[in-house]
Amino acid sequence: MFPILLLLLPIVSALVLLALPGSISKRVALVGSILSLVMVLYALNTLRFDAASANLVYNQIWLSSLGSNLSFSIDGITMVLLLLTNILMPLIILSTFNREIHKPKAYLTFMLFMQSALVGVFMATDGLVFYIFWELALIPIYFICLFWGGEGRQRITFKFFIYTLLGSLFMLVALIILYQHTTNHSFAISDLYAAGKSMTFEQQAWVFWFFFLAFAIKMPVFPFHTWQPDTYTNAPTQGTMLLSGIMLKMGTYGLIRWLLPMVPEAVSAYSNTVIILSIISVVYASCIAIVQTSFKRLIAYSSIAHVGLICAGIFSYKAEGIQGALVQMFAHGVNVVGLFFVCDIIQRNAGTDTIANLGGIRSVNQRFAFWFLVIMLGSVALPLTNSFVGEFLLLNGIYQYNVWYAAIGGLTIILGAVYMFRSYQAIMLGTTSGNTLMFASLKKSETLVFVFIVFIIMVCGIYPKIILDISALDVLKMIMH
Amino acid sequence: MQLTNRSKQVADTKMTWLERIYLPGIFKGMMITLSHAFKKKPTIQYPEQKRAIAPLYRGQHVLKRDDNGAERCTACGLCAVACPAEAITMIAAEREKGQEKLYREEKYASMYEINMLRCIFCGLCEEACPKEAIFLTDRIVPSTTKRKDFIYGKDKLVEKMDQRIDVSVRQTNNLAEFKKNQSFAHNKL
Amino acid sequence: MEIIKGIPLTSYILLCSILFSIGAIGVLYRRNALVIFMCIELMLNSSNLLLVAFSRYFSDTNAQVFVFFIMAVAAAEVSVGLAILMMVYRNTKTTDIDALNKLKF
Amino acid sequence: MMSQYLFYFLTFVAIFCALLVVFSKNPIYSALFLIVTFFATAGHYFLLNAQFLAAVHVIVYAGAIMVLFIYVIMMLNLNREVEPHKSTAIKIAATVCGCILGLVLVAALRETEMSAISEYSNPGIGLIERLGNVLFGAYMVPFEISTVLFLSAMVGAVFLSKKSIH
Amino acid sequence: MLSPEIIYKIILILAVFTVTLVVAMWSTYAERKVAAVLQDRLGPNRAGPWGFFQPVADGLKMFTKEEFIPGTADKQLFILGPCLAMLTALMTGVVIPWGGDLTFGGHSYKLQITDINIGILYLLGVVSVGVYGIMIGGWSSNNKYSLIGALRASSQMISYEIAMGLALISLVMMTGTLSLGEIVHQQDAGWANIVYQPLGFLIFIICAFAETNRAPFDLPETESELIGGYHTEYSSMKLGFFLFAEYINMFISSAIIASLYFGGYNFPFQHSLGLEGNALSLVQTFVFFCKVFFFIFFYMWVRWTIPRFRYDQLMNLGWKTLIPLAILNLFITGIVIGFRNGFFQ
Amino acid sequence: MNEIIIVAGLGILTLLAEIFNFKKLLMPVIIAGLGATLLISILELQGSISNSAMDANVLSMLDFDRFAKCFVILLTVIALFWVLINYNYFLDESSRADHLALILFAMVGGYCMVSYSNFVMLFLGIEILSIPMYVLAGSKKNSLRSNEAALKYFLMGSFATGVFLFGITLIYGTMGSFYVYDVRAKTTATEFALTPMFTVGVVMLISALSFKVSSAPFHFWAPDVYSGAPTSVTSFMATFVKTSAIAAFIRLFYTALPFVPDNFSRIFVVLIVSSLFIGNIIAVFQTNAKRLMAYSSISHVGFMLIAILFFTQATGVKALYFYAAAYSITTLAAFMVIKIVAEQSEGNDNISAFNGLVKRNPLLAGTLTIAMLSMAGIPPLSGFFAKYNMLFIALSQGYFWLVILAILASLVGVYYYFKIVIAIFTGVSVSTSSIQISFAQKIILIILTLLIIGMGLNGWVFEMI
Repeated sequence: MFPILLLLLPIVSALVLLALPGSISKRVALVGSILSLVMVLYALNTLRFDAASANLVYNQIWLSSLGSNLSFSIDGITMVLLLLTNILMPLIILSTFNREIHKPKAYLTFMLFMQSALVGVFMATDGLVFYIFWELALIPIYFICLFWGGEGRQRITFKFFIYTLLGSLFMLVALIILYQHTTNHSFAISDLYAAGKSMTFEQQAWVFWFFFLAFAIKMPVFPFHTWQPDTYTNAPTQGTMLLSGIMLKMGTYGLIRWLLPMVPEAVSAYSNTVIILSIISVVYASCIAIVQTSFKRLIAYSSIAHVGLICAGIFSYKAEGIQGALVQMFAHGVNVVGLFFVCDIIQRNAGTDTIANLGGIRSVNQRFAFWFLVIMLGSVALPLTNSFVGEFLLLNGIYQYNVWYAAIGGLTIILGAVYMFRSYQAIMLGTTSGNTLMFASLKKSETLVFVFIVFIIMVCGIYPKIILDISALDVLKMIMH
Repeated sequence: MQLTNRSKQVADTKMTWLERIYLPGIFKGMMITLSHAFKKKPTIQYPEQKRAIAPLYRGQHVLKRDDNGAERCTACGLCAVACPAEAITMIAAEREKGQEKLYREEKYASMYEINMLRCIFCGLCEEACPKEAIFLTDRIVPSTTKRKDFIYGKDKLVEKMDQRIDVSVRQTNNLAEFKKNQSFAHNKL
Repeated sequence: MEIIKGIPLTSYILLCSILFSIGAIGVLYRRNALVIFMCIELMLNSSNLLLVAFSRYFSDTNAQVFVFFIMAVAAAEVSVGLAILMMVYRNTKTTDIDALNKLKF
Repeated sequence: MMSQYLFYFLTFVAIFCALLVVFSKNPIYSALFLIVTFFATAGHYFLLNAQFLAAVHVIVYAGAIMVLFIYVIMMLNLNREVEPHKSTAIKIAATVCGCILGLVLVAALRETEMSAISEYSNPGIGLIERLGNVLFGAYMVPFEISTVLFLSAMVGAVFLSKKSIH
Repeated sequence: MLSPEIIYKIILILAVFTVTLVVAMWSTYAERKVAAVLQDRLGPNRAGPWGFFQPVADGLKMFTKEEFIPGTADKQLFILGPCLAMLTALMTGVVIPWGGDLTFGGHSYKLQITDINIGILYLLGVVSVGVYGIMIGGWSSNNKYSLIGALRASSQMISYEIAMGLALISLVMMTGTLSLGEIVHQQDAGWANIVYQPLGFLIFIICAFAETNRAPFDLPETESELIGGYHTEYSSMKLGFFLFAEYINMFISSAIIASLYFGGYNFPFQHSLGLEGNALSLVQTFVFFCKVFFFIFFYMWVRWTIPRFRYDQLMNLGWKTLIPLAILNLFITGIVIGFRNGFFQ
Repeated sequence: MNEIIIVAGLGILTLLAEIFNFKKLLMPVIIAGLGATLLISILELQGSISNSAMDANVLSMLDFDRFAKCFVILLTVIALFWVLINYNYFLDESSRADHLALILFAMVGGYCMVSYSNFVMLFLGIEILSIPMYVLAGSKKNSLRSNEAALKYFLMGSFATGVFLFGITLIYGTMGSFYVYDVRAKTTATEFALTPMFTVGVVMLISALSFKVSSAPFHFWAPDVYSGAPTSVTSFMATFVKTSAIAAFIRLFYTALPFVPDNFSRIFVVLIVSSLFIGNIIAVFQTNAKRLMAYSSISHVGFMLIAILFFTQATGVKALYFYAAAYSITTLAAFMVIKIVAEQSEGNDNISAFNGLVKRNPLLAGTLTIAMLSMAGIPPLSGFFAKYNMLFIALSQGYFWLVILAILASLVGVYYYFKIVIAIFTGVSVSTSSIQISFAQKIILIILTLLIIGMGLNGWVFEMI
């Protein structure tokens, strides 16, 4: 019931939006996304009190010849991501208010389609359906980047597309291999789990690496990250938000749902490698972030660092690690959207995001400086912000796996603080430059976005249990399994 | 204006089916040709049979002698001038003493040639001749295989005394009268 | 004619193989579209001959009927092929296939 | 005995003329040698007791196909000069390729043992009665369908030769 | 080694060869004579009585004339052309039954060189090859008139071969055999095939005219348009070969027409004459030649009656009239045979 | 058999239309006839009506089994769409009756090729299909490119026919029969051993048929012919002809030589891999849309040939059928757009002609984009499922590295498909005038788009065969 509603609601609102005149399309999209959010909250309520409710599962016979059914279900882990998606969507749509956007109808339609696809990815419990939604999510964002992106967008978006498609094709191979080992020729996730376990180590290894390639590219993890900074920089703000806030989580979610339980032997054999890669990506991205001159690029690299840590935490295969990963996914989603929104405002008002050319915004627009500060603090995992909980749990998980990894991974907090504070300092403090002199005051809708983001940052930081509780049970179940 | 009724009025009507398949027409045509097979053949077997020729038939030339056997031609060249095909050439010479028997006038043609391949037998030479020396006869120029054989010199043209050629048909009074009234270029001099 | 007793089938197979190869060489060697086409006919002909030989040695009529069809098809192909050639010649005034280079990538 | 000599003679003629087809400079010589090759093949058909096919072969190939060829050659007035000089490298390459093909074929088929040769039981298979029965019996469908082939070839040839109206 | 059979065959071949040549030779005489007669003339009458040795004189003239090959001609093919024309012309006579059986010393000999079971196909094959002589001759002369003549000849022959073949197929359907001997033999008992196949005969004879390049289908060699068509450049013996081949073709096609449609050597009431054996055969052969000579005469008769076609008319006649008619004839024949065999009951 | 009779009859009717001058009625009649053919073949498939005249003589030549019936339906659908798409083409063309008749006759060939049970019919089918195609490739008589396409296609096609015949001859020489089930019985018998003659024959057959399906390394003709021929004809070649050829190819192994794919798998693998790579990599450098489609079709053939490795199980045939259907519909849609666009820009069919198409006509742009995405194999479009099935087959046969290569190749493919997509959306068009299309064209475009999207999401095409 819920799954199909969540899938269809954005599409319905997109169709409504297409039918109505362009002047009110932003509002229609906002209403649609809020409706989805309400739906998710309702589903969350259901999950809380009746986890076995039939409403959380949807199963429809589909391609019986291929052994694939349209099956979706919502459990705790999924719920976290659904929540993230549906909370962020209204914010992202809200961030388009007061913006001149070329062909807003098409823009918003693509975003709503994107939302539907993302929700599908998080809910799918059928291999083929998962794959299809996984790819489907790529199309709208590709077009968003292609139409509304910056200079040289053809090449950059194409690189992004090819990268992700390469990964996902390998994932398809992995899925097919798994499928062929199922006893009853089915793509149902439970059957795939069973099949994965029944395979020899070598086969598992192939499947592992194929899956990992897809997820690693999506997240991205070093050395598959080269598409990311360019794309983030080049995409329109909302596109970047979608990419970094939600789409990136497809990779990490995939690790939790589709990789770890699927091929346990291979996971235990290769988790060390993966964690090392993740740690490298943490340190590497942080270091590069420090030397960035563009603020947007800086955020992009910081995102790599954060995701690296999440990945490492997941592969520690500890409840803490995975829980931490989930919380951090949520937190990072919110924070990074906030940061990109900040970046967008700076870019719009100052006409540049080169750190060196900015400065002294605080003296022009104090409110903005405040919102930025809070979000930045959340991003550097200050206690009482959402990230703190996540990073703490992640490091805890990694620590249980290997002390040294945790120690090196912990550097991210310091390095993150370095580049974040430095950039804050350079942008907001100091003397105003020609670019920042005329910094406009925030619009109502912008303030609204900041209020929400900061609210979430604070709530989750102070009372993380609301997130942790959603997934705790399912994570434990997974670990125990 | 229709003078005879031999011409057939052609009607450009659409052909009937029978006409369009042509077979009856072909059959009719075949019958016509076949019927000709049984008609009398108008062929004349030439060397044996000869066709009656017109009285004024213009054949091979002759250079006449007078009754004394002297050549009438005085090599005035009028025939050569008159000849539209330029078939006649001659060389004149003075009559020597003692040649009075041979040549009627003081001047005579020491060489006189007619190229029979060029000659069109129009008879203008005959008309032009003031001395009544050249005549066309009813003889036929025989065929040979060499070109030079067609260039008739005096040996062939001048009549032999023992075989005089009768040109009386050409010397009718009418003709004489006609010639007399002709205004020749030399008469005017 | 008692050919079947004097000549082994292999001889025919070899003869046809050679004829076929000569045809193939011609197709590769020549540039004149007409001659290439003739060499293709030679190739068809070699398989015809081989089929007839097989038919004789197997006492099977089917192969001969097949040859009949091949001939029919060859005739049809020739008519179309020569029409194409004439059309090309009308436009290019040559039958040299190297002259046809409008389509290159 | 006689037929063996005939076989070798015809084989020699066929191969020799086939080579000349390829290597004659003038297309019309190629065509004429091809005709001779066809006649040699027809001779082989006679040796193999396929009289009907032999006659049809002469009528179709020599009588129709090659006439068309020569007709076209004449119409296009293709003389020796028309064929441009081709680089020897390509020629050698083509010859080598073809020879390799021939070698492979010969090598592969040289050892062929016909295990299932039925007895020389049916001398009449090449007769027109037999062929007719088979053609209008078992091969009725292809016979009918080949009319479509002819129709399309006819329409196609006419279509291509027609002057386009513009 | 040489069995009487083979000796007989050799003799027969030589005889047929000689007869063919002789007939062809005197056909040239006949042509002139017939032309003359139809045009109210006398025709040749100098060489021998009624000019009977005119062909000999002509032949001598041909032999003694200057041998000339144009400088731009393709030498080999220039020579090959007339040879091929002559060769194919002479090849046809092999399958024609010239008369009934002869009996010598208990052996029965057929007056037919070979009665192959695909006689008609053989005829078609040879006829279809016959065009090469003209094509090669015309092309190798390197003269545009010759080339046009050759092109005309080939397209004309190809076009009319189809109708001819279709007309023959009707006949073959009716008789059920491809052997000429058999076809002629069948006409012994019943009517001549012309009675059953009038349309087929008409088509066949028209096509035969076209195939032999005789008037009114003599477009390949029209004097007034193409000087001499494919043989413009030819002289002396090679020209003689071309002309000779044409007359041989005429003779052979007359023989074929006579055999296929007019009962061959059979004649009405032949068995009521009281003749037997060799005598009958000889009479039959005589009758056959009479028929043949009639058709040769017919050829000439037509030539001097009907004017030449225009080229488009020729093609229209071939493709738009004769072929559909031949197919119609085929169709009718098929239906009639079907009725006779009870297919429709 | 009914279908063959109807379509051949329609062809003759078309010729008669030229003579008796009822050209106006022609197109509706043809469309109705093809519709009737489709209906009949569907009814036959369901068993509602029996196939006419199926006596032993017919069955030994044409066997309308389920495979054949399904492919006949597919071919008819393709032809129907093709005729609808090119409706205008036939109204403008002066010799449209000839074109239509040739197309219809070619269809007869296609039907023979999917239903043969005797090598004679395979041979005749190929020729009946090829000869009209040779002609149609050259149907722009004054265009040098079209001429060249026709001549190349013809020469190489006849060469392939020669090879094909020699192959059949050699197979006949070892098997003693042209009847495919006889051959099958002999080749599957226990005492059967591969003789050199048979091997050579099979290799020749495979090469010739590879030529007909334009799989590398026998693909040389395809790009030239595709780009030289008129666009309508190219679309027919890329869909109908290709489908028939590939069906004939697999039917050969399905019926006559089932053991060949196992024993000759290396050959097929070479064909597949080279098609995938040559097709995709050369396509990257193309600037002409039709040429690009030609190379893309080569790569798709590479994918389709994968089915041959695994045809013994029903999945192989199913996958091929689905691939052929998806590919054909997608290609038809793509060519329809290419044709309309090229007509609007003075016959320019380079990729640059598509610059900014989205502004000139969003429907065309959308259809072409969907088609390109489908060809690139993006889910959930039908092209994805088609490729998915093929990869699935290859994996189940253990051709692991083949799958990897296929994936790499199709990634390269994504590049050039997206080149067009990028041109459509971000290119700066030379002409800003919008492209007008008729209502009927809109309907067809929408139907095709829906088919491309919907075919994969619904299993019935896959399950049909």
